[in-house]
Amino acid sequence: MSLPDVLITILKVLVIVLAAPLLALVLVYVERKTLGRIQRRMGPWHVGPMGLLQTLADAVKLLTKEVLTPERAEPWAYWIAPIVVFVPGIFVLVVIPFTPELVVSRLDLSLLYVFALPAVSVVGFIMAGWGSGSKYALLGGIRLVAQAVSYEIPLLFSVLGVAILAGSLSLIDIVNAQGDTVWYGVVQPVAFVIFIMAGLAEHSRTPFDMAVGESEVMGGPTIEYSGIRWAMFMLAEYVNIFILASLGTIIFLGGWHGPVLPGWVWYLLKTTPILLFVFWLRGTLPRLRVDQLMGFCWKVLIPLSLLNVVVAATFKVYGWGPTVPMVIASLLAAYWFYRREWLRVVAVPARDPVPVPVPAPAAAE
Amino acid sequence: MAQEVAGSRPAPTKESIANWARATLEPLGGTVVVDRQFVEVELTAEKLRAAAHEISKSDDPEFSLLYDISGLHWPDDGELEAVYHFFGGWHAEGITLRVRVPDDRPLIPTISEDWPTANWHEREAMDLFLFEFEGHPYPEPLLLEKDMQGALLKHYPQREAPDMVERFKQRGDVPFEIWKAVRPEIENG
Amino acid sequence: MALTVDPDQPLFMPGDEEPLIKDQPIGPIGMDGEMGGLFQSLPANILTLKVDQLFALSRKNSLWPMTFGIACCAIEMIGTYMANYDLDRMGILPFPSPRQADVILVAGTVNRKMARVVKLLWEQMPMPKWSIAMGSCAECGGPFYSYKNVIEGVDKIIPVDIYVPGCPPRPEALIDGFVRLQAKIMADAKAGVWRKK
Amino acid sequence: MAEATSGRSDQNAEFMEINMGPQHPSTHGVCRLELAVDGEVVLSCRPEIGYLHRGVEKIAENLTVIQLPVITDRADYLSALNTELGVVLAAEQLYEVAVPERGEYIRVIMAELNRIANHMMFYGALGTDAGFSSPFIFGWWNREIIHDVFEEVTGARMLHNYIALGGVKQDVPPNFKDSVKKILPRLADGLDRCHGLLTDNEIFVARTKGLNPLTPEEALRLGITGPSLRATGLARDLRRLAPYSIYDRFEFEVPVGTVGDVHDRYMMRLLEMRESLRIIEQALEGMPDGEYRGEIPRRLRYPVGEAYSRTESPRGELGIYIVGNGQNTAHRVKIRAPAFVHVSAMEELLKGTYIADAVLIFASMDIVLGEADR
Repeated sequence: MSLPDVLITILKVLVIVLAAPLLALVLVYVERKTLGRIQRRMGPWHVGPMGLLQTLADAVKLLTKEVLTPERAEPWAYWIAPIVVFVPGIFVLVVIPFTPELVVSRLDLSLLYVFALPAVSVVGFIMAGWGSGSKYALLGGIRLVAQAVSYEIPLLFSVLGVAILAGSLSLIDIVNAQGDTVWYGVVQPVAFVIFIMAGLAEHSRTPFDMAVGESEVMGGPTIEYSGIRWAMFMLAEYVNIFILASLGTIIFLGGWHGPVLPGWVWYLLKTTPILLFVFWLRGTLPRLRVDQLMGFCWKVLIPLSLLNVVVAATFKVYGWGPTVPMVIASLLAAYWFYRREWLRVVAVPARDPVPVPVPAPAAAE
Repeated sequence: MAQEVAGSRPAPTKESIANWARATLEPLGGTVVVDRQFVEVELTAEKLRAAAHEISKSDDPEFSLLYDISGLHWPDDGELEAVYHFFGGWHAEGITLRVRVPDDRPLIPTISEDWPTANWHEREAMDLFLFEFEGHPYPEPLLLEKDMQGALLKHYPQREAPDMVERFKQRGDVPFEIWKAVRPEIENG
Repeated sequence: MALTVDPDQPLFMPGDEEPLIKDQPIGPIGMDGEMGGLFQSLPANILTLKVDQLFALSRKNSLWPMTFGIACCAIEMIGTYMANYDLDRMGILPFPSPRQADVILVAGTVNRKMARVVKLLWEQMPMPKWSIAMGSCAECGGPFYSYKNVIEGVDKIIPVDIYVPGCPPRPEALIDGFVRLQAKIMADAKAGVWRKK
Repeated sequence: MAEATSGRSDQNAEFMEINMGPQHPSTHGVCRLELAVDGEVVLSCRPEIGYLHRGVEKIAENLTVIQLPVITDRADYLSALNTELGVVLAAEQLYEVAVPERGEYIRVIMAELNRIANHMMFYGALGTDAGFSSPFIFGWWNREIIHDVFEEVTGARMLHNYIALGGVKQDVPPNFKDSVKKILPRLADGLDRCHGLLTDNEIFVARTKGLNPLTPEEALRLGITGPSLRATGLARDLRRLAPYSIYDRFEFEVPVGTVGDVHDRYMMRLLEMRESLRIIEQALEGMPDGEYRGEIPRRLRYPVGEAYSRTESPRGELGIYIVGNGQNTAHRVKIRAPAFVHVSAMEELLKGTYIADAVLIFASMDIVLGEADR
């Protein structure tokens, strides 16, 4: 690598490092607005024109908060946890190809790279949970680790199918492979749904936010953080959601391919619906219990994603012929699994109601 | 127990409960009074546990709800009175037990074996009326701390209305300039 | 009958040196200076006041109260967060943990058992922090003033910035309280309250 | 239940002591649950109240019968009018005061509106504990509709001091009938929206169906009354069993559950709201004109004697016990709070559940700490 190339790459990485917080600010604003719209109220309105400066005001306020360390906390774990959680998000942004030329580094193993790094941020959450010394943080941290680790498996399997189809592990090749033929989201509908669900559970978003739900564990591992460190946890969460949405478009919806508009416009047109879907879920779905969460992953998502890999393999080898019945079979299997395994409602024997004698008019004095 | 009873038998009336009370509670030394709103039985403290057991065990006028234990303080004749209201689960009739105890030795046996809800009612009566329920499984204070108990007794001190003039003097001459600094901010928005 | 009632002696929390219940001076005077402004030690000059006003502008537009309702005023507080009187449009978002909160909104009666919890929450909040006493119970004990177990006013425990009168105060009154608090934050920044004199 | 309160039941189990402390978003006020937790399962729970004990009964002993509803409103601040109705019924029993027809009808309409407002608050709290904040806002739209009517009639949104000895304090505004007629369809529509959001929401059903089922005997043994008792299958409703005021003139069903689990308790309250709408419609037609308040004795001294009134408050059965002894202030006012008994039942109900379920069970009992601590 000659000197100017190194400088250019460093410049590009700097742009990404600065863009991540701004991106998160925009997403926080969009989420509060959509939540407001769902609940028939206005989101942030008074700060700046139409409330646009609201998240900027939040960020500056968080920057100037007092920096405190709880006395029961282990200082090292408490201090380093936000960094370990936030940084992998930026590393992954470096590799995502928004358009063929708008990408920082053309890594040929980028699919593997993209799914390896979020596992590091799980360690950060353990450090936060254990380091801040409060019982709720510990409980939230352990729940989050169990959830993130177990949902990593269906996430990877769902993407494995696409890797087989595209025949390569580089995101750019996957998008190019989708250029002329049909999008992988159509060939692998179940894989796309599993990818989104596992992605949500990976970053503990509703309806899988057992670990950070505020009605039981009051914010989970981030309970003892204040000011800029808590802001880093929030930014990491929103950067991860953006990564989930952009990976969804790249892998399943054929990144920048589209008839007439330029590449990056198509990219945005496909990412925003997924983002709005994630925010829409936050306003309409309650939270799962921990054991239902785990049962859903191990008993429903993993078998389905394995089935999906088989479908991808048959499409690769035999083309469209036998794949159509396979896709239909996988959809039926998904529905059957969904009905039988996932929604095991505890059947309690119903009893007939106990009639209470309506007192005769004479008795009602 | 309440299930098969409800459908078949008519609801007990006040007279049937009074007869039942005379039959079972009179031998325990209780005097039954009927002209009140509910049938009332005055008892001595020693017989209370047996009477409560009778009421919880009885099946014909079925009683399964202990509504509350209300304490009363009669300072002039120096007595504390505990009023127990029992009511039926599937019918509307009820029975009341009254126990009077001298207020310097307010000893009443607990009835929390037969009536689990009595556990907290007795703890509350302990807090507010300084009753002593011997045999209570967990006699810790419920509402008030140890040094503040006996709140509903008549001679419990109360805070008089504040003398506002003296309170402003007590606050001293607090500079109000800070607040003036806020005033223009609000006036011109 | 042993009536050991001496409710007026100051209430000590386990392990603290000065009694919990004593008159707290009102407003920012009570807070010992470091309110999270940058370079506290610099005196109030043209540059530092401008920086403070920028921070005050961002702080007043994103006041995060703590979800901590005690009694009937808590229901009106919840009513103010809801759709009809939406506080989210002013950037006021309730947070469960004291660490992320800027404002402690004491909504309801504080009795002696609750006083320790309120004091603990107030100390757990990072600076700069403000407090609103909502409702007449939090201001002066309200209709329960004559009962010795009730503390006559939260300003006996924590320094209070804004008093919102009413029992319970209407949501509009609470919004007016927040607006006054925002005005107070800007006024403090202009007056250089956070600067060393 | 008795042995659990004497501290930890099993010493050897390695467990973590968690305080779902007074400041916790899902304890609906200030109640502390000391949970001994083994991993996710709650081994034993010891509820701790007293954080909101404000001496309502002590202050009630300094007030005359006219001022009494002011302080008892603040005991159960979510259903103030139902508590006022209970207090005033006991006072009228003591003073032997007759209530004119119009006063009775106005009381029933206001009490039923207050029941709907309280159940909407329950709906919001249970939805938020299930995981998301939209039910709170869905419930509060309807509460605000009712608050507008309350303001027109009584002048206050929440704590009214409106139902008084002998009827109501002042007559309803002239356009009362059509203003209430106008909000009934809006409330019915709001109720359908609430049904749509949570009732057949699969995750909500999966979390609440079969959670903590109770039989009528267990519920009665724990002292549980009101919608939670009807959820277990016992159709015990004081408005039907021992009709007070003029409830025997309206025909409405008493919704009854089958299993007594959290989902049934939730459904009871939603079905009860529909019944309350029916009662209000019938009361609106039947409301005559004329006197809204009977004549009250000139000297308001408490007659010597006592009176006990039982009313069906939205939370459970509310008992008001007033003892008078000739002075102008009451000798003793005892409020039998259903919330107090339901908190004491928590010790038994929360054993062996997950922490996430413990929060839901606590919310399903609709506990208001102002009433529990008095």
